[in-house]
Amino acid sequence: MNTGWNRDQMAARAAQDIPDGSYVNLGIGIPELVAQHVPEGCEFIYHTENGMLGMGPPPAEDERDLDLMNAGKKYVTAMPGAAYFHHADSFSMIRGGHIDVCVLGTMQVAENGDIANWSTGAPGAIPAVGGAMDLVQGVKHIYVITQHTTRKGDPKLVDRCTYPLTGPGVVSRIFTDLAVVDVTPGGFQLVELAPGISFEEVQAKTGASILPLA
Amino acid sequence: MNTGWNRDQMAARAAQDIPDGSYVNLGIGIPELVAQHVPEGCEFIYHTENGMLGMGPPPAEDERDLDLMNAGKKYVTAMPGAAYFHHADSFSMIRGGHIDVCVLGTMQVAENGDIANWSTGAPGAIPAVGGAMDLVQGVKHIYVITQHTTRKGDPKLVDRCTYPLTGPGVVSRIFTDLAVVDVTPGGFQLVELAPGISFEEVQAKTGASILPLA
Amino acid sequence: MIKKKYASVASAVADIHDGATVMIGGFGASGSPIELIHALIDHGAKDLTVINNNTGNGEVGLAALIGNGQVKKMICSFPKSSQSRVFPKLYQEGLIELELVPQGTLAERIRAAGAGIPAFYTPTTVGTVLAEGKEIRSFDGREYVMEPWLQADFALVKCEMSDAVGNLTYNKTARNFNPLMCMAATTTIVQTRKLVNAGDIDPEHVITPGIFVNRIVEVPQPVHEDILIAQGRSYP
Amino acid sequence: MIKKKYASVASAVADIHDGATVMIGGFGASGSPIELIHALIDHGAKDLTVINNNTGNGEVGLAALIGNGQVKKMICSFPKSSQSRVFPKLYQEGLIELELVPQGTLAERIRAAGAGIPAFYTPTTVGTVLAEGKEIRSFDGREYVMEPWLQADFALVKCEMSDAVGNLTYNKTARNFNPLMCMAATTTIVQTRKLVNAGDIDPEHVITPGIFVNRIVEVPQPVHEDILIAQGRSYP
Repeated sequence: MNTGWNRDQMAARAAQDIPDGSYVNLGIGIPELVAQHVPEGCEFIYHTENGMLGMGPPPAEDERDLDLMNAGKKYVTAMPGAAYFHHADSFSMIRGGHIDVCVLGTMQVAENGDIANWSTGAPGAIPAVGGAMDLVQGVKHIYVITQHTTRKGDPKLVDRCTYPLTGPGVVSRIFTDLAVVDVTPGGFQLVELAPGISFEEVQAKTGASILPLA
Repeated sequence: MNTGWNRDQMAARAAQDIPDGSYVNLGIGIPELVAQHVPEGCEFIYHTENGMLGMGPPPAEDERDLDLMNAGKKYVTAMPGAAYFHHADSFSMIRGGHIDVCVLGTMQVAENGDIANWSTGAPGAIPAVGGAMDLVQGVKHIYVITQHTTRKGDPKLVDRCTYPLTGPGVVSRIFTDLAVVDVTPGGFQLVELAPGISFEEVQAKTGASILPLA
Repeated sequence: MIKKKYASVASAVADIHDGATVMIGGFGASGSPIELIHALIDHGAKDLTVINNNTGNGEVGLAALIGNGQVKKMICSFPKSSQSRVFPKLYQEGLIELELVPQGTLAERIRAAGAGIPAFYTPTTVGTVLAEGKEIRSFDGREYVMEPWLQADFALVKCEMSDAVGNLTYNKTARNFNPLMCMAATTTIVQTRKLVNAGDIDPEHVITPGIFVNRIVEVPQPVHEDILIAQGRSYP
Repeated sequence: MIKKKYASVASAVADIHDGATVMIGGFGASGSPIELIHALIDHGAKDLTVINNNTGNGEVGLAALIGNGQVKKMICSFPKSSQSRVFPKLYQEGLIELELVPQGTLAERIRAAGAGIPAFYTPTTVGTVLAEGKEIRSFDGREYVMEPWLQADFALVKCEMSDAVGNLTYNKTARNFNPLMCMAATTTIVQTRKLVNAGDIDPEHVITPGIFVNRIVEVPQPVHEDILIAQGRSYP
């Protein structure tokens, strides 16, 4: 029985919507898998906040370079045509609107495009924001990849975020295990259902109204 | 008969007051001569606004590199330990307070440290400021080298500048053909007389009161 | 695939529209993209606002573009020089506008556009006529002027070497404003003396990362403004 | 003459005073000047305000400096990680202050200090709790937050190669915040893997020009935080 998309399928579906030749920044988690599903004939150039364009796949363990990491502090490699630069230049790329697409995971995303993915706001929790607020404000297109609900079954696509925002009104498209959903001026708009998933199921698991396919 | 300092002597006198190891920016005209009078045992590193530290003397005519110029658009050379950088980095050095000494020519300098060296303000004149306003606001110590009076005999050291200012209250020391003069909270203060020059002559040729040597 | 290479300077500048704001790299003759400028003269776009440190020399390059009546307004720090005659004449006849910007503020405003910073504060021009009409604000007891970013539709840039994805290196002081302008324009058009494969430039030596470059034209033997002027040349 | 070389990490950090603000380069383990940090632990200066992207890992380097009770306040973007235990414990016990700054704003505030810009505007944090209490201003219909520069008394920096006048190069992504911090501190202290003569680094390849560097110590075989942690090491 088909029950929607798995993590790799979600990443592959998101990769399909990234234009050929794009400069792309991938968040930690499922978004990282996008790099393994680049459509044939397409080329993306990956940016990592800590100062590199042209990031390549992880090295074999015995070929690690301790000075070559990504923003998630994982060891990576450099593709032909890579470039290194310092943090202000790196965030000029982000904040100056030069990165085409950023794919992020999230805790919540709202029908008005608000995203909350940096803090639960719980008392005593240690806040840590990294580059998330820079990315959502600066990158041209913010895509989200996320399970449609939390492990407890609560909707992650909501009418308004209850967690502290990372940025307001910034998300354009959401890829979940159940569907592809756009953020439009009219709210959530269904773009595509995962195989075997009904609109009714998606709506039932979403914390806001979704406009069906026309 | 000794009648003060000539251009080279003025430059040599100024060079004596630049601490060993300083990063120095030299304006066009007499200030350029400072580079030829570095005191023995001293080393200055020259900055030119168009993107170079470690500027060396002009090349022989047949050894010119068309891509190696200074801010005055003259051909120069690079010393061992030179570095090239773009204009924003170059002016970060200036505006961020990293250059130790800037030696400038001037049209007028006032007893309160105001300097006017970019425009006569005459109607129809084409204004051109270059990096002058950046230098006077950013460099730690602004020195002026200038003839004490104009060719017509008007004082260039004045109580208040009549030409449009380059910057207010920025000059610390002035080297002329007649004397070395400091700008102090109490106004012009004589530091040294050129050989054969009397305090009375300096005062007579200055458009403001000068405090004599104690 | 990343395809930034253009076959000719003419094709690379073909969509520069009348009324466009165009940044042109270089400091005087050094780093000036003469071939791209001459292509823009051939192309004929007019009512341009041009951002450059100067206003050109002789009757080639930027001076020729101005002399051809294509420039409505210059934004620069130093519009006159010993060999600059075209701009001064038009300016004194009231036929071209001038926005005079101190050189460091010009560089920083261009970088700010590239970095997504709409405005910043600087002490440069405080207490001068160039600060008139601008917002003055005090931080820690010192006064500063607020300056806005400076964006452009196109940048014309000269570099020494480009790889296929647009990573650039420059030659000596010909670097100057070029890397900043790459960051600040919607469309950055580069003429490179040498075009190489991706991977042929050490990633540590890249000055302008390819993300800031849209179009690359190889111009293997660029002319130099000083040489043209010494030869008494004019353009077209 | 230009004399920037120091004989030891101990002598290079000897005048860091209690209460000083200290920038420390690196992004996680990458580019972290461990030997200089350990020298600062030996030196013992306390009540420090430390600026770094993170708060260290394990019980070496920055984490050890914090664990040794020398740090009053951290300014960083990401104070927790899988191997970060020292800071979280002190923070939750109320024994250390935290100023949380988005990574791009942190980088830009440091650069602003180096460039003489007391404040600038950015859209980052608009509409979030991190913008609370900050000035919001509209430019062309979009809202921005005003952010101040971030200056320091000292910067501790790690580089790959330095020449005698302090021109620096870095290795890959170990570059990160290091060049910015060189610009922003009153006194910049650098540990270099290799110290060479002036002229041995191509002027085109210099990342940090020597004007931003005050002290250089050669540390030919620097330890790496990840290796120390894998070995279960702690400091002192």
